[in-house]
Amino acid sequence: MTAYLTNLASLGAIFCILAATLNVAVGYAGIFSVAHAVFFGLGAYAGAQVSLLLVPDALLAMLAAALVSGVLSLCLALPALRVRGEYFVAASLGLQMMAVTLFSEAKTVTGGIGGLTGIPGPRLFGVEVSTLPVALGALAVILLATALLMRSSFGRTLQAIRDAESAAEALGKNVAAAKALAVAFACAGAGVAGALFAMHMQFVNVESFTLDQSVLIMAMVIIGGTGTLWGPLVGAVILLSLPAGLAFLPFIPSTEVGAVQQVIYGLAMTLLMIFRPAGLVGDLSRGKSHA
Amino acid sequence: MTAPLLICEGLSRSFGGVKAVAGVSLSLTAGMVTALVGPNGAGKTTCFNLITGNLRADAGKAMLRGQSIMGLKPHQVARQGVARSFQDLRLFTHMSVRDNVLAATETSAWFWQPGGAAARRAREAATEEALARTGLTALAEARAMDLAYAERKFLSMARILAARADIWLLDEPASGLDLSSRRRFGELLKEARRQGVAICLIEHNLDVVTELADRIAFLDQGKVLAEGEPEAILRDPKLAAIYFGDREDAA
Amino acid sequence: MLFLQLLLQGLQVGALYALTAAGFALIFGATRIFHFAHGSAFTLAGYTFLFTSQAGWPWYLGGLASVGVATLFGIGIYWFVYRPIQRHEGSFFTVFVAAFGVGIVVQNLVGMFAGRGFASVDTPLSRATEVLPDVYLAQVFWVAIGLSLVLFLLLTLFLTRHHAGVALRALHQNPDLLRAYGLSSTKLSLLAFAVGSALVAPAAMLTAMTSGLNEAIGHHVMLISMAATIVGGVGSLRGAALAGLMLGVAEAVALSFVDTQWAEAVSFLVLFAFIIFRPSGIFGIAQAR
Amino acid sequence: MSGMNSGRRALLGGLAVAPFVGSARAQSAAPYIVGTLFPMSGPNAEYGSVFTAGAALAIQHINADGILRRPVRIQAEDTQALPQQAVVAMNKLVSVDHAHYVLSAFTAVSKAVAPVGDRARTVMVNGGAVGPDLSGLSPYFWNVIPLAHLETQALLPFMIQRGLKRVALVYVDDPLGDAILGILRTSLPAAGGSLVGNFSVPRTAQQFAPVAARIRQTRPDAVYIASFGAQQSQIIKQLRDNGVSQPLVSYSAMNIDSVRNTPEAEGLIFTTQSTDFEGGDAVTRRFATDFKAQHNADPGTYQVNYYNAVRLFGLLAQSLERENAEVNGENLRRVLLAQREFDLVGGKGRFDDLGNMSAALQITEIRGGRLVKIG
Repeated sequence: MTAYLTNLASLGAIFCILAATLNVAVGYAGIFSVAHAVFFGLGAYAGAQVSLLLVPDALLAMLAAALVSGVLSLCLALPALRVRGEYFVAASLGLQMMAVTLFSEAKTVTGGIGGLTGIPGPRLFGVEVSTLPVALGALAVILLATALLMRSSFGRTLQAIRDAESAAEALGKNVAAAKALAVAFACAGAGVAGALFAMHMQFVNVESFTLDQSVLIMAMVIIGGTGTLWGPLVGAVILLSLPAGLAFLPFIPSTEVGAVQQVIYGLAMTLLMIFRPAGLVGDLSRGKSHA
Repeated sequence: MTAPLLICEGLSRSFGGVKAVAGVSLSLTAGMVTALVGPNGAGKTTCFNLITGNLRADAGKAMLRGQSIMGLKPHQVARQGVARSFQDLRLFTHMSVRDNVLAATETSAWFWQPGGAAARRAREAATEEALARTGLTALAEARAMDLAYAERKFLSMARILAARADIWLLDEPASGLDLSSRRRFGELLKEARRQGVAICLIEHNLDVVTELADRIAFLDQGKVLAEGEPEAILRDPKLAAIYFGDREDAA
Repeated sequence: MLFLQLLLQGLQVGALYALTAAGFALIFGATRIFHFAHGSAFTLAGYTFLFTSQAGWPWYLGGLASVGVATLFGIGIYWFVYRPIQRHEGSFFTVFVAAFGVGIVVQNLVGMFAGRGFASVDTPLSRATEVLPDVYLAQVFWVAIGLSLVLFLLLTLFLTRHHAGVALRALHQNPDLLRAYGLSSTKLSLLAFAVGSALVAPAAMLTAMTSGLNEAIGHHVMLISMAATIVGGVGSLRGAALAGLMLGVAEAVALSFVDTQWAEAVSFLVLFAFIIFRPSGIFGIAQAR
Repeated sequence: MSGMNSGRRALLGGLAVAPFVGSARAQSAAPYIVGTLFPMSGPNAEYGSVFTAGAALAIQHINADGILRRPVRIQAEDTQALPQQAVVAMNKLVSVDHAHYVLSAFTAVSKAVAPVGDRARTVMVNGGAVGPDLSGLSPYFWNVIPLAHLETQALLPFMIQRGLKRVALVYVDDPLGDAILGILRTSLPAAGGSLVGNFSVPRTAQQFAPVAARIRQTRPDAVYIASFGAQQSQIIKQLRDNGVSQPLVSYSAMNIDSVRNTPEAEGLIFTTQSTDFEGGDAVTRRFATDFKAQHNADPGTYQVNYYNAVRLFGLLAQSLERENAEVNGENLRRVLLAQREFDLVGGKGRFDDLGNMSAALQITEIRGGRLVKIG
């Protein structure tokens, strides 16, 4: 039982990191990315390769993953600076689809669909550790950084850009730089989550980094509540425990459990947007359109 | 008379064959209020957009303290000391009043602002001062979207005050204000003028113009038709005909 | 010859893309709703056609049923999902998430009730014969091209001649014009959703006959329609249709230059390039910013 | 469509077993848990129903025969054929349900869960995936299905003999496809044929008409299809629709309803394990008869494999119960390696040191929606 719970908790922490970092882009900077799984994947591959080729050190793997994802986040920052709204969502969708093809084809780095196996578990300074404390530590650091940043001038800048980009510009804010930084921060965080994921699963393949995964992460943020510190975490925990919770409902035929679960989370997304667009934690005014 | 802070010469811009601004020349001097007056669609806001870099000019130039600001991005122009307001305000609606103003004092997009604690205290002081001057101190924690109309207008002014710019471009800052608010707004403007800010405002209310403006530039169809003392311009029957021709609510 | 073959195949697929894209563009142009559940209308229409033909209905009745289901879905989603969201000024992202949720629900319900996996309508129309040395063409090619042309002609006539069509075009640009026509914007939005969704039905039927259906097919349709709308230039129906055609051709013709596994990425590469370098699209005037 | 129907029937069958299990549980000790890691939703859900049907029948037989002191019960976990879900599910099976035996499927899923089962020393048995990299994943990871390289090897002599020397390959870009590509590249020329073209397609691809055009260009004698799931029928139909009239050949993944029911699949040749349901031994006949009675359809290879996987558990656990040893991974493995040979559906199944079962292969052709043995 404990192993099962530890495993779930580790995955939970990893997805909390993903949701929390995506929230920086979506909730604070108004950059609605549907490509978060791409950077999750980049981090996972980077972390896995560091562990496989160099040393299986968790910190090093996370650092490398954050670097790789952060730097390549430029692919996302570029359209974010050019277009907004629906166009940007479309661009990030395009990026997501292309990335999946690339992940499948760049077999020397990613192992393609076959994936990378035998990734060593996490170690800290040569000592084997469980993923959970490392993941919780990373989550805490990222949450703290997010909370501090969002309360700082940088957070104000992002929110100002989200609410009224032209006014922020007119007050001397370098919108391009701020957006690029926000995207880099969010993607680097996704990279850290990726490295943890790779070390925890000891196996990664492209199927964990598809559009469905991106949508799941996005649903976590939305259902929990954008632009709040805790909302995304609530969303992540709810969506991750949904399958386990449904498994205990006896009247659902076991062959349909997966579909029922998908229907529930689809319905939850739709109904929430109709009746409580701010999410479960967010305040109600936040769902309204940003000028 | 001191040298003008901002000089525009022959600014032009057309949209799909229509000349929105056709060769506008304008100069703004420290401690002077210039009003841009003219019927709707005369190109007043476009002029602002050309100066601030929100639009590229087809021709002409704009010099700030002798340096060209053509081709600069909006935030770069802003950092040179040009602050502007928008007709539709564009407040940071989900942020508190204080954060709206504080954001105006911070120009670095990096994770932190330069200058350390001393600079931070200075920004906070500027914020509190701007809030006090606009009468918003009591509302500092309220969210911008929850403010009343007049309070929003003053918040827009507070952002400009806090930005410490020496050129203000104000797009209909007094429109829709009741009499007492308008008076307070007038005081704000006069004080800024005393401190040597060069102000340019787009205004439809001729009472406000007469009360506050030192000079008037009359725009129609993208051109400056006349420029000079308010009394002289407003007394010109030809301009009045143009001005009132398609507007009845101006008075 | 390979090039000609690929070009023809690209045209056939592209004609279907054009139809779905035109529907998407019509809805977006008139209502400003980025209808991410557009693919669901396609799925539902396709499966309706499949079931009716399995039940032995003649094709025209099945086709009618399929158009009806798509139209009802379009009207339903506007009335029950988009309109309530728009009433409380939901941002575009709220709309996007809600639509995506609908897409997931439809996909899984179809999977539960219609079975998962591949299904197709068996017809001799899709069997290709050699028309030129080494160039194979099925009758369905002519059906696809002909049907698309006829539907576009009808759509163009409707949008330029019929007063409701004209109003539809004007809906976004000039709401004042609506009052002159005595139409409410809600009614027009419903009309846009009805017409736009009905347009996917023929494409869904032809897909059921050619490449076949599965419950997840709506996903791909939605992505392509969206890509075509943006590449074509938002607000331009012609642009969307042309871009849809172009994407179909690009996917096929790309195979004479690149390996087969890259074909799918081609559309998205085109989309991405357009967003970065020409966000207003081919025919677009309105800039995204 | 009928794949779905048989799935639903399998489900009903499973429910029918449940009361029996419940009463048995009341009488004796807690049941043995056989966990399943099958896709029950998503694009590969068809397989999940098929696999479950085989395993459920075996459990029914074991419980009815009373060969074990404790009843056996299925604990189904949905993986959607995705590795991440699979690892969560495997962890649940191992540490919450304390599964004694886990049935796995799909290459990526199997590779992902293998480390978890290895750590927990829980036996995992694959009867569906044929990726060659599944061999030797862990001492506790066994295969009751001949892996793909064996199948492809078995097909080559037949093809050469039929004069199908120029072969074009359409393959999904995964380890399975890569393995088949590798074999065709090396063994085909050695056997006297040649690989005239290879076309990899993404898993999610829907349009194969352009691929068909490329294939026609290579003027092959036959086209080998190495895909799985819903995509297979789409490939077959679109190749046929677009002027590829050459024989289509493939491997055992084609043995599902949706393929058999695709009219264009007529004449498709593929390898499967050879199972003689009419003649043969008692185990096989009983399986075939009862399966037909329950599902009103002939059993397929996968049902055989997962029946065998569960039956293997029954036999191994029986031995352990006799010697009063605990039924756990280590002991199961010990007995497997000690006995090596078991009476399974289709005849004797032999296991090698790595836990891979070898089985006789046959070549079948689809004629009128049914499999006909042709070699």
